[in-house]
Formats: sequence, structure tokens, C-alpha cells
Amino acid sequence: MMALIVELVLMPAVAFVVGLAMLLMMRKIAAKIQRRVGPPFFQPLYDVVKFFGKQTQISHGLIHDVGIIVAVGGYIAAETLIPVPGMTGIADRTDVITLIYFLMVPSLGMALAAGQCANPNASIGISRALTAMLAYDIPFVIVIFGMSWMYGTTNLVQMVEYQQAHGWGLFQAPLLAFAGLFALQGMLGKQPFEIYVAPAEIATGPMVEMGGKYLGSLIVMQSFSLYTAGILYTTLFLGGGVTWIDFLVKAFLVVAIPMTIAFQFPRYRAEQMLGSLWKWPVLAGLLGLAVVMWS
Amino acid sequence: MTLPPLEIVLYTGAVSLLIIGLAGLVMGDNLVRLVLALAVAEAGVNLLLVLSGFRQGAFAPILLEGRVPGPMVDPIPQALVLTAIVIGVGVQALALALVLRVRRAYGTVEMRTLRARLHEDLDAAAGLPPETSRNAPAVERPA
Amino acid sequence: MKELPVRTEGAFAKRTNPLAHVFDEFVRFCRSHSLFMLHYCTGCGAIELPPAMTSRFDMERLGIQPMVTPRQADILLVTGYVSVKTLKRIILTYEQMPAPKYVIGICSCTVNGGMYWQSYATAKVLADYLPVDLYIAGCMPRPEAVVSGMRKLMGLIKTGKAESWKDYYRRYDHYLGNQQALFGERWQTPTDVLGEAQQYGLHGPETEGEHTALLQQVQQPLIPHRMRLK
Amino acid sequence: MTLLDGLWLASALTALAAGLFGRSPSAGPWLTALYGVQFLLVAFMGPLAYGADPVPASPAFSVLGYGLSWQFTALSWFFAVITAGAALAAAWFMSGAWGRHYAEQGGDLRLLQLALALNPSTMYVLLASRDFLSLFVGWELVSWASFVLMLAAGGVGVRWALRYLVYAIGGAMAVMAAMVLSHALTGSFEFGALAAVVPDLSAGTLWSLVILLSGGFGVKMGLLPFHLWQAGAYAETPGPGSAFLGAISSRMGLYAMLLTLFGVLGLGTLKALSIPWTPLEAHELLAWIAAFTIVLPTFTALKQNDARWLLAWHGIGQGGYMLMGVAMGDALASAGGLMHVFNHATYQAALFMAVTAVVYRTGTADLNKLGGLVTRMPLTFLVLLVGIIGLAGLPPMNGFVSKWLIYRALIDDGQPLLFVAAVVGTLGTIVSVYKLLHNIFLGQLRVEHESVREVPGSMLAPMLALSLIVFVTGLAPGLVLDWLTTVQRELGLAVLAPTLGGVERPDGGLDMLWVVGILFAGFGVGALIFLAGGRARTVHQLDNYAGGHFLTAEVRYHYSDNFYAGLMHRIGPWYRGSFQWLQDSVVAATDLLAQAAAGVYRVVQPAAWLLGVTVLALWWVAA
Amino acid sequence: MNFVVLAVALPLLAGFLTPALGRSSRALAQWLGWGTLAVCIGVLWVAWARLDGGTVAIAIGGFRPPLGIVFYLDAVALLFGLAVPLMALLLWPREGTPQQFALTLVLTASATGLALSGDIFNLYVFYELTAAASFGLIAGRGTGAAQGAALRYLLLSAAGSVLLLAGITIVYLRTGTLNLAHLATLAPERLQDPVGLAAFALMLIGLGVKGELFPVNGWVPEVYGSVSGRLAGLLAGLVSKLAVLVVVRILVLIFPQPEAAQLMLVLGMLGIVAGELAAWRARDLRRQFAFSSIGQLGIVFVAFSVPGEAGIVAGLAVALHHLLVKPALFLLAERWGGSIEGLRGAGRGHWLASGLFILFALSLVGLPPLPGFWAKLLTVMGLMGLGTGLAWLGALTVMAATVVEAAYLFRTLSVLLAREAGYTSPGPHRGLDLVTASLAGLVLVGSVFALHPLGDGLKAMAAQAADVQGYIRTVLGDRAVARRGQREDRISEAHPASRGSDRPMGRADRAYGWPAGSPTRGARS
Repeated sequence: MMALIVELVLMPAVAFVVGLAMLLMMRKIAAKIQRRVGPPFFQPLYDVVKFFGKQTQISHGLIHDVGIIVAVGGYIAAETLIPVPGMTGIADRTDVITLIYFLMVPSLGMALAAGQCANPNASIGISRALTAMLAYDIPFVIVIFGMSWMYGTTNLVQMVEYQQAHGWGLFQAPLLAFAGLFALQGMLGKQPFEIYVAPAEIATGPMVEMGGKYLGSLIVMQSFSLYTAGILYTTLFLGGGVTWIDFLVKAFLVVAIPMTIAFQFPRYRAEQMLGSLWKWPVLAGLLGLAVVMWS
Repeated sequence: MTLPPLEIVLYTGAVSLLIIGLAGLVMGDNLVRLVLALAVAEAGVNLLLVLSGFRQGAFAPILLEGRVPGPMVDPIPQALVLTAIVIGVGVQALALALVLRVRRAYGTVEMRTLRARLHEDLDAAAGLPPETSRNAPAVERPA
Repeated sequence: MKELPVRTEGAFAKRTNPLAHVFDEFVRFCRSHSLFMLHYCTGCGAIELPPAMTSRFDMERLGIQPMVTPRQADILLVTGYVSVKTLKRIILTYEQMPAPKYVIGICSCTVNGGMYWQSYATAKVLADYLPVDLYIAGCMPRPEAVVSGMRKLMGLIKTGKAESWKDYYRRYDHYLGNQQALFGERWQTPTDVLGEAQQYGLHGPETEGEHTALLQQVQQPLIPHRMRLK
Repeated sequence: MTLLDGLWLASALTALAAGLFGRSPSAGPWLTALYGVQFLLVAFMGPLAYGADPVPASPAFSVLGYGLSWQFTALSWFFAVITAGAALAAAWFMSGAWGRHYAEQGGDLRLLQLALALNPSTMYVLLASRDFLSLFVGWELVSWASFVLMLAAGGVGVRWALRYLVYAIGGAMAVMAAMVLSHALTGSFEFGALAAVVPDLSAGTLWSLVILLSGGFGVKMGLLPFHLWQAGAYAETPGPGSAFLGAISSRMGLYAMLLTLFGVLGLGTLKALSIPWTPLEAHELLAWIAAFTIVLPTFTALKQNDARWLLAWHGIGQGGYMLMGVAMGDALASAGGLMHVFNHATYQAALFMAVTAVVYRTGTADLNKLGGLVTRMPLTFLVLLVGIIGLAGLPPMNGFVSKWLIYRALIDDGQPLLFVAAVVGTLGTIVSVYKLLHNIFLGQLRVEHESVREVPGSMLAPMLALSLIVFVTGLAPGLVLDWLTTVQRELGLAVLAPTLGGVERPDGGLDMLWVVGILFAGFGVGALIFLAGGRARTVHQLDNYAGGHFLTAEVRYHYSDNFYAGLMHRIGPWYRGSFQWLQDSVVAATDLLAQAAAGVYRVVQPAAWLLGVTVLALWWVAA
Repeated sequence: MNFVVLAVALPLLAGFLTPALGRSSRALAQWLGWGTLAVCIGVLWVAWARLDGGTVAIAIGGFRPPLGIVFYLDAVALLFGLAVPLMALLLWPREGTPQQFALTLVLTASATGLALSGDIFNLYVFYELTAAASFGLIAGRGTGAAQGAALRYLLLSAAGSVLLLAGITIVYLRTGTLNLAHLATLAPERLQDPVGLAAFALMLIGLGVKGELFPVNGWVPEVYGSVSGRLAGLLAGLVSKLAVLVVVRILVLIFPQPEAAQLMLVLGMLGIVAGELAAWRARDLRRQFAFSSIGQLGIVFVAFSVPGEAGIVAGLAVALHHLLVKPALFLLAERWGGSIEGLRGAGRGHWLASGLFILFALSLVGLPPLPGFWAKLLTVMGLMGLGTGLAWLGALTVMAATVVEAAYLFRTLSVLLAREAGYTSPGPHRGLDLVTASLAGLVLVGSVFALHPLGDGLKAMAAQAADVQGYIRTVLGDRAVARRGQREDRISEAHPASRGSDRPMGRADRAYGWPAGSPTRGARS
């Protein structure tokens, strides 16, 4: 019990740090691709501290605050469900279906917060964000189903154990791994699937009225989401981690791939996003599923 | 089954009368003619009925004192036909009376016109516009 | 010690924690290295910003990023001449930005009207209406100048000298007077500047005056909707 | 006098009292008390859910030589407790201010009270049925009772009630056909008699029975393609009525299906019935129908612009989860499906009540005419929020548990497509219910709603109570799952071994106590992070970034219409009224036939028909 | 028991007296009519009591059957016989002329005769008399529409009579007798062939004109639309049922061939479809009920087409239910004339009338435990018990018709009870109409509480009616039964499946059932 509480405290802390690093990596990758120098090493930290240190914090009401808390908290809860080297207690008590659902909680929280802002840009952004969720979750659940079926369990710890005994999921179900990567692109909300932010058209959508600690929290949330996505994919396909080093290397690699792809793309419209996310990854996922289930 | 030629002729005639009468009833338009067609059909069927008791060469079924001259025709159909004729005449009389009444009411003795006027009347009594929106169902379709 | 930014000034006096100083320094450092700018592209100066942001000059290495809404921004870049109609929007936007906030006037037009000096429809001196931290003069200034101005602002922030946003609260009556002179008596913005001044403890002797009195006469105060059970 | 008799008596008394005194709004609390008595009586039968002997009813009839008898078993009890609870909540909701308001608006309160009272009382009759004849009697009574409830409001509701009636009678006729078929096979209407001959029946006969029963009862459940009546009929019923109907009414179909398809024919029979030339079996066919029922109505709900319609469409979709769970039939899935009945009843009633509360205060349920009400009706907002989280099946509410059970079972059974369909339904639900919440409570508060107040206690109390149940049974689903084990045993299904928090499994179980704990721990950490920033200053909604524009109260600054424009652009054409088209073409065909039939009677010479039919008859005779 | 003849003779006599009496005093004529009807009821009631579930044959004028004319009394006959004066009394044309009283009495006499007679030709005579009386009643209203409708009805009906007579002729040609019992003994030998069937077809269609059989029911909407509700109720409720009763007697006694029942089933099904669908589209209440009655009669035909006791139980149940409900509905429709759309809100405020309407509609649609449900259930059970495709189709038709019925009846109801009032009422329902309708309603509700005894009674009645041997024995004595028994044995040796009530029927029977060399094939007198 005590160990679990320790996990509950430690995991978000680790996630925060690693997530910020991933955020930095993201911006660096973007800068490198655009032949820029990019931000300094501690830039994400500066941003977060600045936002939390703002004199004026504009709130649009209680739900605005609660929504932000739910958004951040949802990802924090979600990442504790994924086993990391040495900390598998919480993950062992739940399963991957619960995780899928936890991953939907932040969307709802963000939606609440944005909706309360009474800004149409925010509402449009949220409508697009939820559409995006609808888009990437379908290939994602196909992947989840396939991997659960293949490993014969929905327990993530057992999945890791299975892979460490029988080889990585990536090699056993490459099609599903591809579909998962595609879904990851959508889940991270990066180009070409970042229509819901669309700064030039809808003024960063859900974030339009967020300043100060609100935006700061969302940056924290983003770092958590990067971390969660990275280690989830690692856990599902790359055999989790034996030690923190190989685990983090894999996680960073996983996150680096969609980032690298992202900054070469323009933005898709909502329906184009739906089309592409429902076509290729779903196709690959279903094929992969067929291979997994009938072999 | 073989019938004597005479009976064949008679049966054919009776059935033909029936068919002619019914056909007239269907095809005719004049009310009086329809009544006449009805009379023809009735005649046919009466003939048929009376034929059912017919035997060639038999006597009329009149019970004479102590003497039976030979085979008699079946008396029952004759009695029946008598009744049928009476009924038929009554109905025809009623029909003709009604034709007169109809003519007085609608000024026509044509079946087609009668139907049109009658249905107009019925629709009017039912508070419906005459035949204009016959395709619209009552109230709203229970979709 | 005076300008510790995370708390209102009244609160600072009571603080006794010696580490607080370090902490505040740290926050100021972070603030100076993370400048999100809202470039209000009013005129030709805007054309110099894309090169400043992209690969040639890359402002992101200074931690400077473009932002699209005032809520997220720290710097308001006014890049050129300001017509009266535009000025209203600029003021609205400025007031919606969360403090601490900085205004940079780019191009000569914001300094003195520049080539629009004789225009009846152009506000000549931006600083009359908003507290400007920094002017980057030129017609237009090159990206180098912009970057250099930014660095200067960073220095000012780091040392706690970029305080003009407080001036807006302290001398609100002055700014409002100029605004009213330009826009008419019925001028008002949705932001409750006086209330904010109260809240931040920046309500000074010059905050209120005849102009604010006029404002209070004409304005329909926007009282936020609170949750209520009855 | 058994408890069941008492229950019947109490419900009949309620109906009587509603009929006599229902007109007066002040009778509301007394009627609510009567519903409370009903609920208590059902609660006293609680041991049923833990394996006690069935409670019989004293009356038993015999008509035309066929006996009718009634008794309550665990299955009946499970549905009855939901019915009683929903009825109590609905009656409570309308007992005070709402009832007065309804009467003042010109509504017929007496009719509404009576109709509402008739519903649970007929349902108790249906739920107790133990042979085909009593089942059919109860079935028809329930159908007509809900018809009366739908009619109560008049206006548009009547149209939908009539549509419902056509569907309901159609369904009832299918049930009747099944019942008569069973009689033809066995010579009696007893379930046992049919169950005894099931092994000897040919596949064709079994298919007929399965199709007739599932089709007939499916109409009530709103299974595809018989779902078109439900949304309108439920949505246009007066508020508390729709809460009751939405909560439990259509689940009677599931009950009857459980009783007949699973209780009598047996899951084994369904599994043995395979569809020729496909790998599917009968129960999978049901599951597939359920899958379509989940997806299509859910996405139809997405298009709705009226809050009540939106909820009603979701009610249809959620029915699909129940059937899917039950049809898959293993311990997890059937428990999930059954538990979803309970869960759905709780949150759907709460949701309908919340929407009704909004209508009560604002006079409209049009999602394009509301907004920003969270500051004015925060508790109603809370209820709606809890409700939609339950409806969408997100943790920590109870809807999550039942869906989790179904998903887990689908993974166990290796049904990827059904799994995807179920998840797609959930996603669609999330998307759609957010729109509901957003368009009513978030965003800009309209000027005309500035003076809106929270609804009074008589309306709030049942809503909040239901929300509490939604949360508590989400936190400790074992409370409900315990009942379901008895039900599963009764139906001869595999039995779940639940824990208080859910299910314990080595390969991925569910412990809601932990799940909720972790989630709230996460929120706690999130709150810590959030609160690290300074105190926030609340601003007015018009102090808002609009690209530099000045906003005024007259400006409608709330994005509500065509909320998912991009999504609709893509998927809108995929399901544009295909079933509506089907229904319309059936109606059109009937209409054509009817025109022909009416034409027969407009002929000039009716004797022509006479001659015609004579010739035909003679020809047929000669042939 | 010969006094039963009074039930026919008295109203006939009174009918001839009434116009003369009416010349001096209308009230006296009316009282005479009522008195006569009361006496008839008494007579039949006494007969019912004396009969006590048995059967009796009465030879009229002392001639012994098969030569003489017989009245055959069993429970079914007496029940319908009793219903005739009772309904005539309830639906008495109160505002009519003495002539109409007279015609009503004649109608009563002939209809009673129709119910009781045991002789085909006699049936024909009574049938014609009934027809003539009803033409007179219809035309008696005096409006052009009524007269036109009466004329059109007359032509159709007379054509039907011709066919009926033709059918009777064929039967006579084949058997040489017209006594039903005697025919029943001879039929297995002489009428089990296409010619016999043709006779049945002709008689079915001929009688069907009155029985509202599809498609010879073109007169129904016109007549019911143009006459008073009372008369419509009388015609739809009673006269049509008696015609059906005659058909059923003939079917059961003389034509037990499956093909005969099949013909009836098919025409009945078509009648259901046409009637209900036309009613669905009907735009005024009167004609909606008229079409609905066509549909209901279709169900009656379909129900009776089920061979054996099951069919008769079902048919009787449906027929009696309709007999109770439809006249009452016509009475209610009296004050709700005009288009249905125009009746918006007409039922508000008239709660007794509306309540009765709801009750009848529910019973027609078949809400358990109202009697309509049991009748429908019996029908469907009978049909599905047969197990043939056609019977299944029949059952489906009945059930589909229920859906359509519910659709239009409750659509109408929803209009009647609509909130928005746009309807100016011509006044409340007449008290007597309401009382009569309420009586029907009471009987309907009361029968719910007496379902068990009613069911048993119906079963006993049907058993009696289906008992061909019993019929023959009652009329002709035991010897005749033995004769028929022998014949039947011979036939069932030749074709084992041809008899018996519970066997399935189908085309296969027709195709293979009658081998060319069968001794029955060429039998002629």
C-alpha cells in the first residue's frame, strides 16, 4: 500500500521531468527541420514558470478551473497506469481498457474548461479536438484489441512480461505497430492532425482564453501527454523497459518519430483528418488484426 | 356423362341466359337496362332450376285420381322456381321503383353519373371537398 | 525587492523568507527568457517579423514565440501606424493581456506618427494611449533591430525595469483621458481596469480622476456571472 | 397476500389515487409517498436478488383452458427495483414546482400522473409473468400504458405516440405469432413446455421463434431497424414521463428477451443455431444487431438540436450495449449488459430530469437557444455532468463499469469488430454529450437567461439522488453485480464472481475502488499543479478575445449550431436517413396498396367484381 | 318446440299490420313493433332455456324432413336468432315512419329465419326477404344518396342472389334435395368434386354480398355512408353475420373440402387487406367504420375457414365481438359526422362517448384482457395450428391488419381528443344512442370478468355446430347417420386425408387427392 502511494507520487514527478524534456525535444526537432537553432535547453521550464508566475490570471469561472485540473489530472492518472521499470504496482491493479478511458478524461476536462470560456474559437477548437479524438481512437482501439488478444491479457504488466519473454510486439505484429504509430500522431495532436489548434484560424482553439497558470497547466498537460504516449507505445510494442535507460531511450524514440513527421506536413482539415485516420491506420490495423487472430 | 341433345340445348340456353344477364349487368350503364339484364339473368337461373327437375318424356307432376301415367318430372324445382320468380319480380319492381326515385333525385339513369353524384354526395356529407384531394389520406399519414 | 512580481505589493512587505529573493529572481529570469508576443500587425513593420522568427534570425533561441491571443501573450508588438479605429482594438487587446505585459512600438509611426503625421485618422504618439516599454524606430526597422530591441527588453525585464504596465494602472486617468479625447465620451472597454488596479495594489492618486468619473457615468459595468444557487 | 400482491395493490392504488386526485399539484407529495411504498415493497423482496425463493402472486386465472400465473424471481426483481426507483424519482420530480408549472401551462396533470402511475403498475405485471399468455398480456398492457404517457402532452407528442403505437402493435403481433407458434408446437403456453421440446425442434422453427421473439421485443428496445419511433416518442413526452420512459420502459424488451430467448430457448440453443454460409450464430447475430443499434442511433443523436431528442437517441444506442452484453452471454458480458440496464436507468433519468429542469426555467430545450447556464443552475449542471460522464461510460461513473465488462468479454471472445463498434459508440457518445453539456451550460449566457435561477428542491432532490447513485455504483459496482450473479444463475448463464470494486482477474481485472482512487489522486496532483499559480480574477463573459472586436450582450457569441461541422462533413452523408427511407417506403407502399384498396370501392359497376371473382373462383375450382 | 316458429311468423305478421296501423297511430305501430320484438325475444329465450344445450329440428307444416321444411335449433342458431330481435329492438328506427317499422319487423323475421332455417332454399327465401327489407330501409331515408346507394346495393345483391340460386341449382341437380341434413348425408358422395365446389363458390359469392365478402362488398361504404348510424349498425353488426352464419352452415355440413375453406380463407384475407387499408385512408368516420367492418368480416371469414371446432370457436368469437362493437361504434359516429380532420377536439367534453370509443377501439385492436384480444388470439391460434403456408399467411394478414387498425383507430382518436378545439359540435350524443353504446360497453367489460365461462360456452357451442353427425341425427334420425357414416368410410378408404378437421390442407390435396378412378368422382343422381 505504501509502495503504491510512493508510486503515485513518484510517477508524476518523473513524468513531468521527462515530459518537459520531450517537449524540448519536440521544439528542437522542429527547429532542426526548419534549420533554426531552436530554444535553449530549459525553455519549457522557463515557459511554465513564467505562466505560473503571471500577475494576472484570467478565469472565466469555476468550470474553467475545474476543467484544467481534470485535464491535467486525467493525464497524471493515465500515466500512472502504465508500468515503468520498477514501478508496476498501480499498473498491475488496472488494465489497458481503463487506460483508454483515462486517456479520454483529459479531453473532457479540456473541453469543459474551453467551453466555459464562452469563446466561439474555443468551442470550435473543442469540437475539432473531439472530432480528432473520434478519428485517432478508432485505429487506437483496434491496436489495443489486437495487442490484448495477442498477449492474452489486458494487464499491461503482463504484456511487458510477455514481450520480454517472447519478443517485442513490434516484430510480432508490425501492421498493428504501424497503425498504433499513426494513431499516435493523432493522439499527440501534431501536424497534420492539429486542426483543433489552428492558431491562424481559430486562435489556438481551446486555448484561446487561457493565459497564465491555465496555459501553464496545459503545457504541463502536454508534457504528460507526450510522456504517456511515448511509454504507452513502448509498453505495447517495444517490450517496455528493463531499466530506465533503455525504457526512456525507446520512449524518446517513439515520440521523436511523429514529431519528425509532423513538421514536414501542413495542416489537414477536419474531414481530411478523419479520412486519413480512418483509412490507412484502420486498414493496417484490421489487416494486422486478421494476421494476429488467424495465425 | 351424357345428356340427351334436348337437355344439352336447354342447359346451354339457360346458362347462356345467365351469362348474358350477368354480362349485361356489368357492361350496361343505363339503369333500366341493368334491371332488364338482371331479369335476364334471373330467367336463366330459373330455367336452370326448373331444368333440374326435367325428365324427357315425363308427365307434369299432377296427382290424378289413382292413375300414374308414367314417370313424372320432379315437382320440387317447379315449386321452387315459382317462389324464385315471385321474389325476382318483387326485387325487380323494387329496383324499378328505386330507379324512378334516383332519377328524381339525381336526374339521371346512367350508372356512371349516379356513382359520381352519389360519391359527391357522400363526400359532401362527410365534409370533404369533392374529389379534389383524394390522394391525401386522413389527417396525417401514420408514418 | 519592490517589484517582486508574483505577489501583490502589499503582500511583499510581510515576506521574511530570504529565499524568496532567489525565487523571485528566478521567476524574473524565466519571464525574460520566455516572451510570447502578440504581433499586432497594424502596418508595414509586420513584414519584418517573419524573417526575425524564421531560420535566419530565429527568435525562438531567445525564447520568443509568436502567439495569437492576448491571453497568452506577454508582449504587444504594435508594428506601424495606428489609426483611430485600430487603436480601439489595440487598447482592448492590451487590457486583455495578463500582467506583467509589455508594449513595443515598432516603426517611426508609433513614435510620432511618421509619414502619417498629417493624417486626421491616425493616432500619432502611441505612448499617449498605452504605456510603451520600448520603441524600435526605423521605417521599417530591420530584423536585426527588432532582435536587438527584444534583447534590450529582456534585459529590462531581468533587471526589473520594464514596469510600464504598472504605470497604466497608476496613471489610468491620464491614459483614459487621451483615449476619451480621441474616441469620445462614451468610450469604454470590457476590462475593469480600476478593479484590477485595486486588486494589484496599484491604485494610486492618479488612477482616478475626471476621466474615470466620466467613464463610471457612462459605462455599463460588466460584473462577472458568479455561480449562484438561489 | 404475498409481497407481490402487495406491490400490485400498491401500484394499483397509486394509479387510482393519481386518477382521482392527480389534478391537484398538492397531491404530488402524497403520490410520491405511494411510489415510495412501492419501492419499499420491492425492496422487501430484496432477498430475491440473493437467491431467495421466488415470490408468487396469489391471483391465478384460467382462460380458455390456459392458466395464467405470476411470480417474481431475481430477474423480475432486478428490473422491478429499477422500475420502482425510476418511477419514484419521476414522481418526486413532478411532485412540487414542476407539477404546478405544468398545470399552469395548461397541461393535464391528472392525465400525466395517471399515465405515469399506470406504467410501473403494468410493468410489475409484465415482470411477474411466467408463461407466454401472461407475458403477452403484460406486454400489451405495458405498451398501452406507455402510449398513454406519450399522449399526455398532446401536440407533437401525439404524432410520435401514434408512430410508437404502430411499431408497438407490430412488435406485439410478432410476439403473438411466436406465442401461438409455441402453442402449436406444444399445445400449451407454458415456458416449461416449450423449453422441454426445444432440443427436438428443427432449425427453421427455432429461427422463426428467435426472429419473432427478438423482433417483437426488439421493437420495444428500439433495435435496428425498428428504432425510428423511440426518440421522438420519448423526447416529446412531458419531462418526468420521458425520464421514466427513457430510464426503464424500453428495457422491458430486454427483460422479455431474457425471459424467452435466454430463459426458455437458452443461450446454448442460440449458440447452436448457425446462419447458413456464414460463421455467425444466432447470438452473434443479435450482438451484431446490437452493434448497429449502438452505432447508428448514437451518431444520429450527434445530429440532434433538441436536448431531449439527443438523449432519447442515446437511449436507443445504449440499449445496444445491453443486448450486446447479454447476447455474448459469458459471465462478464452478460453481467455488463445487465448492469448497463441499471446504470442506464440511473443516469438517463437524471439526464432527462436535468434537461427538463432547464426547460422548466428557460422554456426551451433547443440546443441553439441556450448556453452559459452553469452560473445560473450549477447543481443542475452537476447532475448533467455526472449523467453524461455515466452515459459516455467514462470513469468514475457506473456506465464505465458495465462497458468495461462488455469490452473485456469481447476481447476474451475475440470479437474485434464488435469491440470496435462498441468503442465507436462510446466515442460518439462522448462527442455528442459534450455538445449537450456545452450548448446548454457552457459558453455565453444569453441576456434573457440572466435572471434564471436554480430549480427548486423538489426537482433537485431526485436528480441529485440519482447522480449519487451513479457515482456510488460506479465506485462500488459490486453492490449491483451481486444481484446479477443471481440473475445469471436463474437464466442459466455463466456466473460472475464479483468483488466490491468489480472483477478480479489475473489477466487484467477491474477494481473501481482503485480506479477511482487513482483518478482522484491524479486530479489531486493536477489541482496542486494548478493551484501553484496565483489567485485568478474572474472576468465577465464579454471580456473575451474576439480578434479585437468589442462584444455586446446582443451579439450571439456562442458556437452551437452544426457543432461538429467537420465531422458531419465527412460522415453526414454516410447515414442520411437510410432507415427513415426504409420506413417511408414501407409507408408509401402501404399507401399505394391502400389507394388500390380504396379504388376497389370507387368502381362504377360493383357487379364487375362479382363477375370477376366468380369467374376466378370457378376457374380455380376447375383447376 | 314448434312455438319457435312464432319468432319468424309474428314479426312478419306484425310487419304487414304495422303500415296499416301506422296510418292511424304511429305510436301504436311503434308499440306493436316493440311488443312483437319483445315476444320474439321471449319466445327465443324460452326456446334457449328449454333447449339447454341440446339440438332440435322442427318440421314446418308437418312434413317430415327431408321433404318438409325444417328449422334447426342449436345453440349457435338460437344465439344469433336471439340477437336478431334484441338488436332490432336496440337499434329500432325511432324517428322512422311506420313503413320503416314494418320493414324492420320484416327484417327481423327474415333474419331470424336465416338463423334458424335448416333448408337451403328456405335460406334463399329468407335471404332475399332480408335483402328486400334492407333495401327498403336504406332507401327509406329518402335522401338521394340513400336511394342511389340502395339501388346500387340492390343490383349487386340481386346479381349475388342469382349466383346463389345457381349454386343451389347445382346442389339440387347433384343431390336432389335441399334439406341441409339430407345434403350432409349425401354430400360426401355427390358434392366432393369440382362441380360441387363450384356450387359452393357460387353460393359463397352470392351470400358474400351480404356478408361483406371481398370483393363483392362495393356497396358497403356507400350504404353505411348514407344511412343512419342505427341502420348501419344493424346491417354491419347483424345482417352480415347472419349471411356468414349461413355460409358456415353450408361449409360445415356440405362442403368439408379443404378447397372450399381455402377459397374462403383467400377471399377473407383479401377482404382484410382491402378493408383495413381502405379504412386507413378513409377520411370520414362513418366510412372508416364501414371499411373497418369489411376488414372485420374478413377476419370472420378467415377464422371460419379453419376446419373443425377451432375455426368455429374463433369465428364465433370474432363475429360476436364485432356484433357487439361495430353497431355501438356506428352509434357513436352519429354525432361525429363530417371529415375526421374536422373533428379536432370533438371528443373533449363528451367523456362518456370518448371513453366508449377508446374502449371499443382497444378491444378491436385487441388489448388483453378485452374480448377482442381473445377472439384474435383464437383466430391466429386456429390458423397457425394448421401449419400450412396459406394459413400462416392468413395469420400474418390478421396480425398485420391489427397494426393498421390500431394506426387508424387511434389516429382518429387522437384527433377527437386533440387539445386545440376547432370543432363546433352539433350537440351531444342522443341519450339513447349513448345508453345503447354503453350497454355494449358494459357487456364488453363484463365479459372480461366472465372469460372462463364464456370460453367454455363458446367451445360447447362450436362443438355442437361442428358436429355434422349430430345435425343429421337431429333432423333425420339415427339411420341417416349410419348411412353417412358408411359413405364416409368408403371415402376415407379411397382418400384417407379428405376428412377430419385437424389435418392440414394444401394444394397437394387438390393435386393428388382425387384419383381419376375414385368412386365419388362421377357420382350423379
